[in-house]
Amino acid sequence: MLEFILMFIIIISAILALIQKDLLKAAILTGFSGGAVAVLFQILLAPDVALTQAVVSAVIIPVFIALAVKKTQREDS
Amino acid sequence: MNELIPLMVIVPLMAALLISAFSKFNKITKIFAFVVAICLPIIPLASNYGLHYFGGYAPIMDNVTNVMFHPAITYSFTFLQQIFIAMVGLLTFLVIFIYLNKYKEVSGPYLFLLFLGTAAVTAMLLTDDIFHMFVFFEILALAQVGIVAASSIDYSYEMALKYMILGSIGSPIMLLGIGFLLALTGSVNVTDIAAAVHNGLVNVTSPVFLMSLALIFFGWLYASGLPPFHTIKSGIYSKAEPHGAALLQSFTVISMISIVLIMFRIYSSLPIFEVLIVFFSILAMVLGVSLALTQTDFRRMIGFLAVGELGFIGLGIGLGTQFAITAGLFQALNEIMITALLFIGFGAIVNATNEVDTRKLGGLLAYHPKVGIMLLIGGMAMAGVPPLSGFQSKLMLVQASLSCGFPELSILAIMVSIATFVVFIKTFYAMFLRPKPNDLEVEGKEVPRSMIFAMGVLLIIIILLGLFPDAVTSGISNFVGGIL
Amino acid sequence: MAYVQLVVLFTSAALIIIGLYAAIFVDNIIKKIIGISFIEEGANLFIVAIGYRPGGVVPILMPGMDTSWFAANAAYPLPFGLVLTSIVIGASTLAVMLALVMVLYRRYGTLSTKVMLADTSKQEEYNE
Amino acid sequence: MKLYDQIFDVVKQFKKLFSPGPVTNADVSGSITAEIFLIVSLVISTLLLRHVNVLLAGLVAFILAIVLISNIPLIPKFKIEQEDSLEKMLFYAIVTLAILVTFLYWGGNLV
Repeated sequence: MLEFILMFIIIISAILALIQKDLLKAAILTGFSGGAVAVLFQILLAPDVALTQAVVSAVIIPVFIALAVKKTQREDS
Repeated sequence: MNELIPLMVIVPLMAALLISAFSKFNKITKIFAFVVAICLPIIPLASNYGLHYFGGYAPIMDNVTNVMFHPAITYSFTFLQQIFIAMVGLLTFLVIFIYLNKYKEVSGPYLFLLFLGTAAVTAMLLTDDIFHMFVFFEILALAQVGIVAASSIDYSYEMALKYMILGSIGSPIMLLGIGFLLALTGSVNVTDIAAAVHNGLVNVTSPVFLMSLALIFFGWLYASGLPPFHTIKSGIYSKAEPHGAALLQSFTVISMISIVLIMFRIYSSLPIFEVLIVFFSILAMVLGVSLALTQTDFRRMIGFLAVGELGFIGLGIGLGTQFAITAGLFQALNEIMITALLFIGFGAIVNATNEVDTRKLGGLLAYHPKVGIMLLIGGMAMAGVPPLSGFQSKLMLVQASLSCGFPELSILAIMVSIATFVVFIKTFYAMFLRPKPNDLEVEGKEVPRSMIFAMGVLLIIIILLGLFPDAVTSGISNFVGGIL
Repeated sequence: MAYVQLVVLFTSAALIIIGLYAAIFVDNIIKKIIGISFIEEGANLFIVAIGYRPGGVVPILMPGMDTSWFAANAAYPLPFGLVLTSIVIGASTLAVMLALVMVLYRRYGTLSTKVMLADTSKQEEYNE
Repeated sequence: MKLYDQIFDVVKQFKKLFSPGPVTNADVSGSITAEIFLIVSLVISTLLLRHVNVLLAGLVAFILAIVLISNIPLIPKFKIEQEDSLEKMLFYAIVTLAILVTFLYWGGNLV
């Protein structure tokens, strides 16, 4: 059951990130999707990969994107 | 000594890290980079042929099925690897020599990128492990982007970003293909996968196997710059510094042949594999040369010519016989040198005139006769004029396609050679022979000695290989006989 | 094939298709890069799903485990090792792309791909 | 006379290809060479289809030759499609990927 919920979280947050007008929200939604993938890795018996993915994809990548957005512009015109 | 095999990758990698860490000591960095660059072509020539297992895990024999398994990342070093690694090492040495002579203050990150790229292509050639190859393929892409972005030419950042975005589509797709292979065979070692395919453990007609071919093939198209990636490849050549472009095209050629040899060992039982390679090679030749004919920026023109020449390599490998593959690999070796010569030579002209548009140039033969003559010979070698090395490999390719029963391909190859010749002579006329335009200033600007030295070295190798092709082709032919 | 694997494979396919869609149809460069990172994520997910074994255990040999039982029940660890490398490479690629975008934004003042990464010959008119 | 007029128009259209900047005769003759090279090489490469079916190869070559010759100048159209804007390159890359996957998955065993 958990994997179905995770699947919906991943796909819907990925789609929402791409249709968002505010780029900062898009960055946060990317983190959501990455974090859900990390949990999915844990279900797939790969705890080491899940740890790396949780750090990289749920924290580092959104922070990078948020920094880039801060240095450029926030609205998607 | 077999211990030298891993050193071929480790030496440039360590040099790259050390140089970027200690780049504030200008003098020491210069000397160190020079010494390492000299070592690069010498190590492969001094090393013995053989295999190297990382971590010392020797292959395990399964007594039930009589199949060997390779638990370690394996490096295999034969004549083919030796000659190509020595050639890239020589080219890296020449490029670093030019770079060190050109700038008083060396930039650590730039040298880091050059050495990193060399280490990556060396590992790609040596490795027998498909995922290891993928990792270095990604590192190579990063190094290429860095070399392009570090140049001072206008719009180089844009081109680097375009290359990177296309690359970040191409490489996950290739990773997916590797994943399909892993799912089918449970191994990432190419020898194991090839054994599983040839022993019938894998159903070669299953859609999953075909799908993995499609995905890895797409990654190969990106790596080698065949269509639809020919525009971006020629673009990054034209936006890099000339010596950087000379190295970039050698990276492209070597990643192309290393990936295609791995694909050939796995998929050679599928007839569609050869059809695909020949199809994309023809497309590359036709599009590359016909677009090169219409360019006015001469760096872009050589970029398109380099892509067109890649089609010849693909043609040789796609034909699939021993003679044809030998011809294709020999053509790859020639192309590395000839295109490097052309990039360095035209880069010298850019240095001396600050102009890249052929319409605004002219009459340079009186000012730079040495560069002009060397460029003329290099262009003739590229077009396949006897007795230069390009002629030998193209003749072999034409013979191979005739003996395989494809006379159309022979006609096409000859036509592409003639069109290459036309492109080159047109540009040579416009730049060197036609009267000098009044507003062009060429007085008082010298071509750097190091560039002329590098061109001379490459020219000597081109002429020697043209006169004695057997020195290389017999060894390559033995190697090809081993993988068929 | 366990249904967990099927769900994961569907997810990875969806991520890859979303990424390819974003690469063609989304104009904003940062969103395009986000979309491309989804392709990478989908490929990783696919490879991890290969190593999964239904009803298996985590492939870490704890003290006190029986070795032969462990070999029969543990998941296949090779794909996990590969994905670790691939995640890190993907993150570094993304960082370099975003850095290039930041530099280019200063020159063009917009994030639109049509302007920022147009044909080289047309770029002069957009350049501020 | 009609074909001659058409070729004359081709030369005029090549002038636009090189704008801005002066147009030299070497450039225009290079473009005409490219034009002829493109047509001839594409027609010759379709002859490779004779390994599938001789009749098909003749038919495709004939139709392709007529289409290409009646559509000259091809090179300006070609160049617009091969420019290095990211959108065009991405579009062609993904279309190639789609065709490769579709073709190999369903038709990989037919060759």
